[in-house]
Amino acid sequence: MSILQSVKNLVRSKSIHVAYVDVGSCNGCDIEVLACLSPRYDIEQYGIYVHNNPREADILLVIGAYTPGWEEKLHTLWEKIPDPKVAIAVGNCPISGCLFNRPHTLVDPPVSKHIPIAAEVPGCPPRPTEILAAVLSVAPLVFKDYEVAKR
Amino acid sequence: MKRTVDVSVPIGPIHPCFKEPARVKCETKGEFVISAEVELGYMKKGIERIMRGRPWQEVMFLAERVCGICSVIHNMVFIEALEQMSTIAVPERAALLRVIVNELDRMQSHILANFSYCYTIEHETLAMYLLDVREHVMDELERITGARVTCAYIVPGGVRFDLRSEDVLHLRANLAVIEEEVTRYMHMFEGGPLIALRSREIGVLSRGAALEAHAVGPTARASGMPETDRRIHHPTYKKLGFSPVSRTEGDNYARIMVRFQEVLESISIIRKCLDTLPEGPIRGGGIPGAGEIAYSGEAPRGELSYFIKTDAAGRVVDISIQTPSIMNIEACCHYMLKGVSSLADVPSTFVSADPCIACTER
Amino acid sequence: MAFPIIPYIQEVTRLEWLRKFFFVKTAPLLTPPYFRGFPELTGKTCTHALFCMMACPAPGAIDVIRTPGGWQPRIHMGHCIRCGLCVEACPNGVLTSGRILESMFYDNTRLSFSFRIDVNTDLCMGCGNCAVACPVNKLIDAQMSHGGRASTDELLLKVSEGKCHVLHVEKCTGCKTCENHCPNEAIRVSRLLEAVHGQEEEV
Amino acid sequence: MKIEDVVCPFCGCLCDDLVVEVEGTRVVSVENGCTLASEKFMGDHRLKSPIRRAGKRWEETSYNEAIRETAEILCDADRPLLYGWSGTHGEAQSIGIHLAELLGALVDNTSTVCHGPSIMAIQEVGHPGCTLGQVKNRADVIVYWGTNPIDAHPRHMSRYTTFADGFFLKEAFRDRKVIVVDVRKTESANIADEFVKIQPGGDYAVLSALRAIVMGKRGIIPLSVSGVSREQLFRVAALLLSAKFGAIFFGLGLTMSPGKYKNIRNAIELTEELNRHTKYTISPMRGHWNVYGSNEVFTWISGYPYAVDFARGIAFYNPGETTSVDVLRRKECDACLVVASDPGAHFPKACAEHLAQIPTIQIDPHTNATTHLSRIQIPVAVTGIDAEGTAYRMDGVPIRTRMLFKGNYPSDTEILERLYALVKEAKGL
Repeated sequence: MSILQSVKNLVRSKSIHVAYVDVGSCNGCDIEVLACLSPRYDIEQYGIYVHNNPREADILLVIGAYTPGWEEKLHTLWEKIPDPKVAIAVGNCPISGCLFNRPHTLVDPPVSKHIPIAAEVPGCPPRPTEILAAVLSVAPLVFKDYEVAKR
Repeated sequence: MKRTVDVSVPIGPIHPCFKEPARVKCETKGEFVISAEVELGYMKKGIERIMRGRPWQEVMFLAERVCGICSVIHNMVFIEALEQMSTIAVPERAALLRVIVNELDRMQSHILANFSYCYTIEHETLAMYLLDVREHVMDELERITGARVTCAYIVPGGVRFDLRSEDVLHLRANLAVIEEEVTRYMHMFEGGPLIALRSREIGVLSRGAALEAHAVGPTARASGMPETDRRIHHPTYKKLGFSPVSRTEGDNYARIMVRFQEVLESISIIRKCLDTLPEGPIRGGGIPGAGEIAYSGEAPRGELSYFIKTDAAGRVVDISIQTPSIMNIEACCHYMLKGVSSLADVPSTFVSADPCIACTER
Repeated sequence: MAFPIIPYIQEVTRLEWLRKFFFVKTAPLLTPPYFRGFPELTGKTCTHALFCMMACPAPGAIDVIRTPGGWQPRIHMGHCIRCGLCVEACPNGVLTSGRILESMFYDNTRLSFSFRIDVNTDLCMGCGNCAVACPVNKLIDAQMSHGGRASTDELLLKVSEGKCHVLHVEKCTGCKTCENHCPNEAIRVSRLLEAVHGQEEEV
Repeated sequence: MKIEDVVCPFCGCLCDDLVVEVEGTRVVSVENGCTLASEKFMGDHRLKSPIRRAGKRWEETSYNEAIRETAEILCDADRPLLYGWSGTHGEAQSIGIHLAELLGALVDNTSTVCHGPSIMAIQEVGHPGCTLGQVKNRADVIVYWGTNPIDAHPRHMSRYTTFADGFFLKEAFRDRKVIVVDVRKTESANIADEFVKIQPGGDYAVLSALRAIVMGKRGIIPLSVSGVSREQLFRVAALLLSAKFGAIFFGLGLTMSPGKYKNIRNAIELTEELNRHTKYTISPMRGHWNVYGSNEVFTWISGYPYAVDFARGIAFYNPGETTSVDVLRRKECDACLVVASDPGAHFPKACAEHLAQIPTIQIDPHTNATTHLSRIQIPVAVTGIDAEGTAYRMDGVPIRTRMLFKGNYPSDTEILERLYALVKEAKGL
């Protein structure tokens, strides 16, 4: 491993763009993701910028239990994110469907059926600190040795 | 009549300003919006379908998850409907505690709505200030109920946790901080000339239009309809005595200001509750039985109605929920967005009506 | 309005703002003690009363399993919604979450339960999935869990005449295992939960 | 009188733990049995005595008369067909084979319209099977392919697979994973961990895709295979490979859909492929309670499991030529003896029409669709209720069924023995 590569790893892990997509949640997790932006939690102090634009994102926060309306669309969205990329499932809904996963429901959880999920944050909803911790733990892995892996 | 449409601009479903997926399709002529249409269907989970045949204590949690932002009012309306149906009495203390939690929830919802608006008009400083003060409200909510968002606080015949005396001190101290901060931010919003440029006389909803569109909640009250506040019919609120706020401008600015004023009003309601909080039990017991009822309450976004039918074992046989956002979205796209002079104002006008897509689609 | 910059200068020169700007540190992101987290074990002995499974509103969030050290509730992350009802429901205080146990003690509150099991005989195929999976049946008759051979009438659920029959409803703990594993949705457990202010001693 | 450990003579599960209460010659209650078992025991619509067609109506006749007439019809026929055998016990089946040899008849059992293709596939590539006891004690991944056990074998899941605690699985239904593959969402799919919905006729492609994934050729899988997405196939394959011991059960959804025995062959080859990584077994879900037994009895006497033709004096087996549906469709046979089955309800229309034209004799306790096609029906005792005999469970385990009470009906064995004696006499042997 060259020194240049490890410097790149370090620097890139301090600059992460996050997009979030709500595929049918109750909004509870959305507002907890928003709360991460607040000065109390201040996700930007870690170099993580929440910009809801998939085309410049590195990490996709998936919220919600995958409703039929997102059939095809979520996959398209995932394709639009440039490599390297990871998705984090925030809340119970993308992990198991939470309360909505019952007979006669319309949702089709888990989201890992549809796009690859790198990390999961359980909780209904998770605390902002938990979301923060998940993003921070995944952040160094997104770009790690990108050039090597690409080769 | 031939309409000249330059371009049809879709906004969403993934948009930096929208918290939730919705698609606003605007037909424009130049920058001028001729007509707008909202396309939904990204969040449909079929909650009412799941609720049928389930016992009330599972439906209670599902009801909370109709909307995560205003979860307490969903909980409250569902449980109070059951109580009305089975004539379950609520202890005085529990009734006041419910009001406290409900008002805290309303405060955080309104502050969040105003944050979204400020964020949309790119006044990020004020937005972050508001998000910071919202954390104080969330702290209080968490201190009382133990959870930040879906609190599961209200159960038939009472509430789940008592308010301790040391918590009352915390609450009063924090309310003072919140009041001071919110007042300051309200004045900033009121006096900011650049904010006024982006807000005043944009997305005007006249009283007549609000009546036609059946607008509810702050959206209607900003158009001069104070009587839309369902809280004036609620027995506990009646006892506490409060007056609904209203403004007459009907533009984006008025809607945000109404929310600021309602936050302050909520603070005074909570103070009244704390002053008159009697000692006593917080749970009266009682099991919901068979019955059928329509019941409504005032959610942060407007009137929320539940129609419930249960069987003798307390299972929900039939349920339908009417949430406020659907009326406000209607008012927004058919009255407010029509005539918006710049495409840049479309997201901010949409956000100013505080549409909750999760509520609307369920 | 004439000097739109003035409110901003006022804001920036506020004493508290300056103090915050220069001296404030990022608050440590601690989880407050009153937060209802995932239920944790207190170390008290679980008696397999299964009230936690009864109270749980989320599908598949909690089950009680036999471990070498006795019965033990197991919380499934990703299913648990942290409502804390299992903590309140447990008669032995096996689980804890946030301040719930504490406030139950201070507020003198508790939950009381009753159950009703209904079998829709039009839908029931008599497959016996419910009777075999039922943890109460397993305790009463170990043979039952190995293929559904009922050798006693003391069981809670039993298949006879080709339909599932509820023999001893009083033994039900309301854990919903039967309801969750019925392919035809023929069996329904209704749990009548009552939140009461407990004067009487806990049984 | 309460009788314990009664064997249920309905489906291939042969549950042997029923408790039946008998009063005189009536069953009054059935415990532990499913709806199907209960109806089988409690059902009370038996024919009172043998009947024969007289013009446009039925007339009652005696057993002697009916058997004599049957023997005459069979002896007169050039190419008689002896069909059925799945609902009766092994002893009667054995006499049936000998009768066929004596008559130079074609003898076939119901697997010709259900698991015949499975047997052909097994003859080609072998059968990596095991007993249901092994499945119960070891299997941690269960696959139901093209079968709906909740409707057809209600106690299969609770007695042998998903819910029954085994020796190595203490918390069975929590530790076991269930995969259901079907063309529609069945009741069984409601309790499956993974439900794979395939387009009708897509079994072969899906099986091939799974084989490719298990072999490590993930790259060649297209986005969707017969309506199953690539991601789901990967997930199912991972689930299959995660097993310590897996069991695949397949039903008529696999045998009787386009592809026929090639489907089963592919499924068995998938099992073989999986066996390179872990332990897997595959078993058919047999329908009639003793259809497995009829295959066994036919095989040990004639050498072939079904569709055995004795027309040339020796046993001849060629599915497609000697199977009853083909013979009937070609209007070859001129007399038919139906024992303990209901071809009238399950055969193609052309075959049923031909059955109605030729003299058909039915030996069955109840009237059914075949009654309307036949000349004579001889009611018999129901094996497992008022007659005893040996039957084979769907995994090939022989189980002796019991006689619960002494009824007024002769058993299949008695009727067939008398018939055999008469035929022997007529043939002058």
